[in-house]
Amino acid sequence: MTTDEKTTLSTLPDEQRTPLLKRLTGANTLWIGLVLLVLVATFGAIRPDAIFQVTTLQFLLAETAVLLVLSVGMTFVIITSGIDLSVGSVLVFASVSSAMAMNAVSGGDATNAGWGVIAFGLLVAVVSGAVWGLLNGLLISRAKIPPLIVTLGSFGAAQGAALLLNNGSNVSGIPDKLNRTFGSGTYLGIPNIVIVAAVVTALGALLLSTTRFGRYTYAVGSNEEAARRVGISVRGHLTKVYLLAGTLAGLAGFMGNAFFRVAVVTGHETDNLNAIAAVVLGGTSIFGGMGSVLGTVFGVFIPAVLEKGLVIIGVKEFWQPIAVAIVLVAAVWLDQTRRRARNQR
Amino acid sequence: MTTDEKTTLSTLPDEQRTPLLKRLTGANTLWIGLVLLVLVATFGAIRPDAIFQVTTLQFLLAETAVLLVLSVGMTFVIITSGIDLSVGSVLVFASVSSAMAMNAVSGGDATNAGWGVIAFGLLVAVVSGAVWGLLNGLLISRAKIPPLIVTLGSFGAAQGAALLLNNGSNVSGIPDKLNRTFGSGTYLGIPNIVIVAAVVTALGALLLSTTRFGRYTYAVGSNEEAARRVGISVRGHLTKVYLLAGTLAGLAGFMGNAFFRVAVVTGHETDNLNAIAAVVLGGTSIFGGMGSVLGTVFGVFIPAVLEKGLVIIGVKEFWQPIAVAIVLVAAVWLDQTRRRARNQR
Amino acid sequence: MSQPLLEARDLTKNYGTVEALRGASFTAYPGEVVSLIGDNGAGKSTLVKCLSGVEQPTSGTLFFDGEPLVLDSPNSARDLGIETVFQDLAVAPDLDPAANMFLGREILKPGVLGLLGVLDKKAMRRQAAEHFTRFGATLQSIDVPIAALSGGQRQSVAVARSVAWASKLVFMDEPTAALGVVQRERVLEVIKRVRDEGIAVVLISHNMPEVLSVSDRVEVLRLGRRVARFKASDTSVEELVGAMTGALTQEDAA
Amino acid sequence: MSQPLLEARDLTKNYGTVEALRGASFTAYPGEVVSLIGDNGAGKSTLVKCLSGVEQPTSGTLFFDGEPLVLDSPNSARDLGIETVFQDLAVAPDLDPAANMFLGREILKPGVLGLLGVLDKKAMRRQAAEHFTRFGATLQSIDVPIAALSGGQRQSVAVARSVAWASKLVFMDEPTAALGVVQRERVLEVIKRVRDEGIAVVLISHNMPEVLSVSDRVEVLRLGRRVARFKASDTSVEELVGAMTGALTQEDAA
Amino acid sequence: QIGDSNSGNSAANKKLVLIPGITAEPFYISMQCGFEEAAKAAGYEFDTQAPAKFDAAQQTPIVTGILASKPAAVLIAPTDDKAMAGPMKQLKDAGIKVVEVDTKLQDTSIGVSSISSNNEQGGKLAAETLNKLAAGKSGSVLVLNTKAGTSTTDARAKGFEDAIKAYPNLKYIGQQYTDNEPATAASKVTATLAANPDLIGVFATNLNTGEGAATGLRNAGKTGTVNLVGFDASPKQVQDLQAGTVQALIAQDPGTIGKQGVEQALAAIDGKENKRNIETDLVAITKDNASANSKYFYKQSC
Ligand SMILES: Nc1ncnc2c1ncn2[C@@H]1O[C@H](COP(=O)(O)OP(=O)(O)OP(=O)(O)O)[C@@H](O)[C@H]1O
Ligand SMILES: Nc1ncnc2c1ncn2[C@@H]1O[C@H](COP(=O)(O)OP(=O)(O)OP(=O)(O)O)[C@@H](O)[C@H]1O
Ligand SMILES: [Mg+2]
Ligand SMILES: [Mg+2]
Repeated sequence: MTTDEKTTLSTLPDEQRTPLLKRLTGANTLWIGLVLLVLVATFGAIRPDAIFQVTTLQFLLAETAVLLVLSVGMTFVIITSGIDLSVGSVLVFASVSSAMAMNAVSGGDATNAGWGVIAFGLLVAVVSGAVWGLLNGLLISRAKIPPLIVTLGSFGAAQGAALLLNNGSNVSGIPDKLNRTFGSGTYLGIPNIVIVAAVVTALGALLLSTTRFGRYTYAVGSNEEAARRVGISVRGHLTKVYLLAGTLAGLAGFMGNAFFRVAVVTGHETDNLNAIAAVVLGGTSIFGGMGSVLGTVFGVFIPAVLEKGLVIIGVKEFWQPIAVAIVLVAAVWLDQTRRRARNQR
Repeated sequence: MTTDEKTTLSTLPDEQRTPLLKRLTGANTLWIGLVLLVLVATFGAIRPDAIFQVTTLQFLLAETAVLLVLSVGMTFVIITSGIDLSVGSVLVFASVSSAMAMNAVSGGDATNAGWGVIAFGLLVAVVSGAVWGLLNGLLISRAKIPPLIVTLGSFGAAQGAALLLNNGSNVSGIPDKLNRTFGSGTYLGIPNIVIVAAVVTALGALLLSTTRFGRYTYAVGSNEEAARRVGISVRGHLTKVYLLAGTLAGLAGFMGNAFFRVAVVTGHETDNLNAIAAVVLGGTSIFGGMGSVLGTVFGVFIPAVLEKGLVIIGVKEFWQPIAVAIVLVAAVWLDQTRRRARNQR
Repeated sequence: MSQPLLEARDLTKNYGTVEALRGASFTAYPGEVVSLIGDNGAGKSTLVKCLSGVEQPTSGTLFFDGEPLVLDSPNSARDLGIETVFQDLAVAPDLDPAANMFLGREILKPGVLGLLGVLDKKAMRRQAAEHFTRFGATLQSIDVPIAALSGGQRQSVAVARSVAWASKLVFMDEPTAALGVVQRERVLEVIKRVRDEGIAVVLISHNMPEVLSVSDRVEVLRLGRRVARFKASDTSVEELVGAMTGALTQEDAA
Repeated sequence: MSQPLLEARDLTKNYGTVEALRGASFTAYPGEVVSLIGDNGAGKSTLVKCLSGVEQPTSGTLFFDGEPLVLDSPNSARDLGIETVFQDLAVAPDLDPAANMFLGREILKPGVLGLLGVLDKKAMRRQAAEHFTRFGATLQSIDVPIAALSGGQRQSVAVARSVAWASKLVFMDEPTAALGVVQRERVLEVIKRVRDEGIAVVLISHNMPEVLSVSDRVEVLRLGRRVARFKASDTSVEELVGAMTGALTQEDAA
Repeated sequence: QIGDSNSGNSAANKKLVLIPGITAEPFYISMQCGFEEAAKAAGYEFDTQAPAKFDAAQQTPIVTGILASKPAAVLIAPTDDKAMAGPMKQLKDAGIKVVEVDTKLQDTSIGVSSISSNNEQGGKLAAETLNKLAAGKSGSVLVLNTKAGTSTTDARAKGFEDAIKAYPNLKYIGQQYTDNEPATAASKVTATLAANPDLIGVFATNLNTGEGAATGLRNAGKTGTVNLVGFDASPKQVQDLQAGTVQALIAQDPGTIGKQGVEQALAAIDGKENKRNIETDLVAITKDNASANSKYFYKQSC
């Protein structure tokens, strides 16, 4: 779809292959990336002093890191033509259980705990996320229950479980060390939490686009029956994909603890829709089989930039959701129209 | 799929056709209906005094009426393989604009207004719902933007617009007459609001299963390209389906006003997921092409009965979402397994 | 010959960088069976899609009964009396065969119910059954969704549908590819009968004996261009294969 | 004859109330081409699905190399060296031809990258191109998703795939239905070559001359039951058609 | 640390920003009215930016966004007493004066002043009021709460729970969460009525739960029989009180909170001394004392 020359298979020289860079930044995400640029430029033109500040960028990135990690997992899920509504609740569960675990091993209050306790907390967060992901995956792939129902179920169940854990209260006592280094520390001006999110995203992008795991993800979403018939273990693969999404939600919960210094039991109810919107905005089809992590990155940042920009330029609050809605729809419209034009030229 | 005899087309006598009743209550919704019965029986066994009260049933029905109306529209949308995330916000918008319109024509307070004002309020609610539905439909069918994005956009926009209308406050001044008759009145013991919801549901079921409109709905969801090629105006039909969903959301907003005696500007954020869950629980595929309104009715009542029953039998608060999740997943699992067994027998 | 019923001149169709048609022309006269043949990927299906309003050609002109024509949707083709059996069949897999047969042409109940759009399912099922029988298609159950039919059964439904509604022209893109011996004979018979009713039939097929036996004329497409035209009675399998593979070209065909 | 490679006895398969197979038997010997023929809806594709692990028969027994066998997934068939071209092709429409060709058999990069599961896309593309050429399939661009290919091109990919991986037995469910004249010849040649390598080929086709020209034996299915078996050299088109339509039955065939 | 490159110079502009805990709540709208009036009077520009949910993750980007536009002072109702400390500290470090309104952080070093009414006290007041309304009759009482983990409403519920124990005739049967949906509130009330026919009192911890509870009781024909105590005093709630749908309201004084917030902010900007903690009034309004307490009624719009 992106080559410029016509070739017959039999005479195809390897050199005519589209170069990696072109494929990565490929035309499928070009337009949505441009929308992001235009947004930044527009806000920048209105309030250059406030927008083009290092700190504004730092905050924007740091505040978006958690959603980005969730959305990377969601990209895989949606490419398999599935959906995961549970990510927000799983995040909350992981965050609460990790905070409680850290407190428990520090005798009730982990505020002054060291790296050992922190590592243990990370482990607990990731494992509890993984367990929910595995549960989702098994119910979807083995019991063949539609992903929407399974993850809507675990959405409620994980939230209920998180509330049960600490009887409905937020958990404090997050190690100061964790917050100072990982939560609000920076490296060369880049918040550490953003570095983690960027590494996760890059690994996710590579996993999806260069490995067998990624290839199977596309295949399962494109035609599950075909994948099964060629001998791909569709069940196993789906389980792994939901496991991945759950694990990343667990990691995101830990990141949230580090950033906020508290495990919050409320909130995150709309994380699922936000992540799904980011993925779809990034050009991934809800019907599976195609999509990219790079697109998701743009899809995460467009609403984030928009919301921040609207606050900065002082748009009246009730107008903000309306403005976001208009830009969302317009961005996808532009993207779709350009793609169609390219294919029909 | 549901006939008992093997027939060759050429020799098919009309009498061998599956009877209407069998098709309506057909095997596809049988199991999920049974789940509902089992639920009622279980709760009834635990607290017969509280469950088998006329009033308990009345309340249950009345409180579920609004969601039922939303879900009927959602059934059509999902059968076209679309999705409508905006129904809750559209409901709020319609409810606010209708209440404000009634107040406006009654000189600021419609509490003592008569039938004329009430009829006007109904009109405003339905029309404002229809306008949002039309907007959704046009963006989806003409501009070819994925339904998820369009309706996520109007989800935000309708909410923002509702907040703008009355500066973020609930609107009071709902006519007493409206509340007394329609909101809390009964006819032969059945709440009037339930009668309206039942009529809407019955009409929806007939529209879907017996008319050309319903047939096109299935066709578009089953294979949009095929529908287009046989000359069905897919764009027009999709527009109508979202228009229908919007209109019903508008009606639901009016019902809410009558029931609560106030137009609430917050809340209804999870109506979309609740309606989608009801539709999917009722056996409609999220990928379109099949489903039924009867299934949706069961899908609406299973969680409703469950939530009410859990409160009545006194299950501890945080366990409730977990119990709901388990029953949801188990119900669909049972349904799927039975269907597969039937097909493979 | 008389005036062409449908004529296409110099159609091109690009999909991104792929050129599916590169200046293809095509002519169909009323009351004839014209076969459109060509190698895999020659552009036959793309041409049919352009001529039935499903795709818009990138450039080129169409004439119908001598008048210039723009086919901007399948509906415009349908209104002209053109029906098509697509190679991918384009059926609604979740609907049953009768529903597919009558899709877009539903029979409504008489009277008020009909005005309300209520379907007469019984009548449709009965009529569909009659049609299918004509094509030798036997189904074990008529209530199953079309996705559960065998490949040949599905194709019979699509062919029956197109023949039932066409009044001027039928495109048939490999209508017999999945059919059994009996069903294939029936379809070829029906093609001839339809032709005798004055309707033009455009047949696409890779089966050369079949092409020669049923058609009046043959047009050959190669690499998105018309490269040869034959009278069926004057040609042979060898000549057709030569034209398709490029071993033989007619100067004046394009 | 030698011991059968694959034998099925009295398979039944019900879909709800539809009986697709009603006690079908089937035998394939190593190194032979056996054609499986029958009317539309006779149950050929269903039988192939049961024999390649895609569907589980409702009842009946299978033997492979004389041993009883349960095929509970396509994977078990694959592990036995069985490959299949399905009638509906079963490709992943969003993946390109090379990716489809190597699906489930990906080539990994050498060294550490390979251990991490990194694909060697270049190698796969090159090898796929070679395979396609063998079948005379020419694609304008190899980068397009398979959904954008013509019907024949898609079929060539599916056939190339099955032949590349089979080591014991290939099922081909109407592999030539959408192919052009040239491509069809190539596939028939390949079938013969594969047979000569000792691999059994099961061919399903509605084209009787093709069946007679390429196969060693023919088995006939009718209404879900085997009704006749022939040596290809001893039979004729008329006899085969008679068996398919029920005009002729062999007592001992079931 | 994030934000380190932020220059600490105080902004020279004359702008005040209010960040409520959630958008579209009469309580915060009334606070906004007091805030705007006072800011206008002082010749300051003003802006209000609220999160869509009472949620730290949604309030944080707003705080840091406001940070970029550098107003002179920010009045904020932190949605979490810990999680909001980080972002609010950024405000302080950038030289922006921070005044806590309605809720406050555990960390008292960030805000220059905290103006709030004690929510736990409000719950206690509700319990007392309910006891008075019950007038010695005995029966079950229910708390309808919004969402688990919402600091303000949880404090109200806790205050109620602690205080209700003092009245042996009132049997506390626990709280039910409603997700802030009136429909859920209505359903939980009718369900509770079915299970506990002796229900005599309901405490609804905020506006939406109150609306739902009123609907549920009305449908059950229990309006007035079951005493409903609501929280806050929006015009609709006052109307319901007068109509007898609701028997009592626990009202705060948001307008005054907003006004005093501006006063404290201005004091801090001008380098004057701040009052660190200001507690505003809480009153229980019943039909009988309504007219006397009309100054506590909330405003719909300014
Ligand atoms: N949607 C599309 N996107 C990109 N390329 C396409 C698309 N549709 C068709 N093509 C290309 O156009 C060419 C012509 O395809 P077409 O389907 O018209 O061939 P055909 O003559 O019908 O072949 P066959 O005999 O195999 O059916 C092929 O090379 C095909 O890959
Ligand atoms: N999933 C299914 N559900 C219900 N019926 C089915 C299903 N699959 C096949 N059938 C029925 O089983 C019978 C045999 O189908 P099958 O596809 O095996 O036929 P076939 O011999 O391959 O025919 P063809 O030559 O047309 O490909 C048909 O009547 C078909 O309708
Ligand atoms: Mg074709
Ligand atoms: Mg078949």
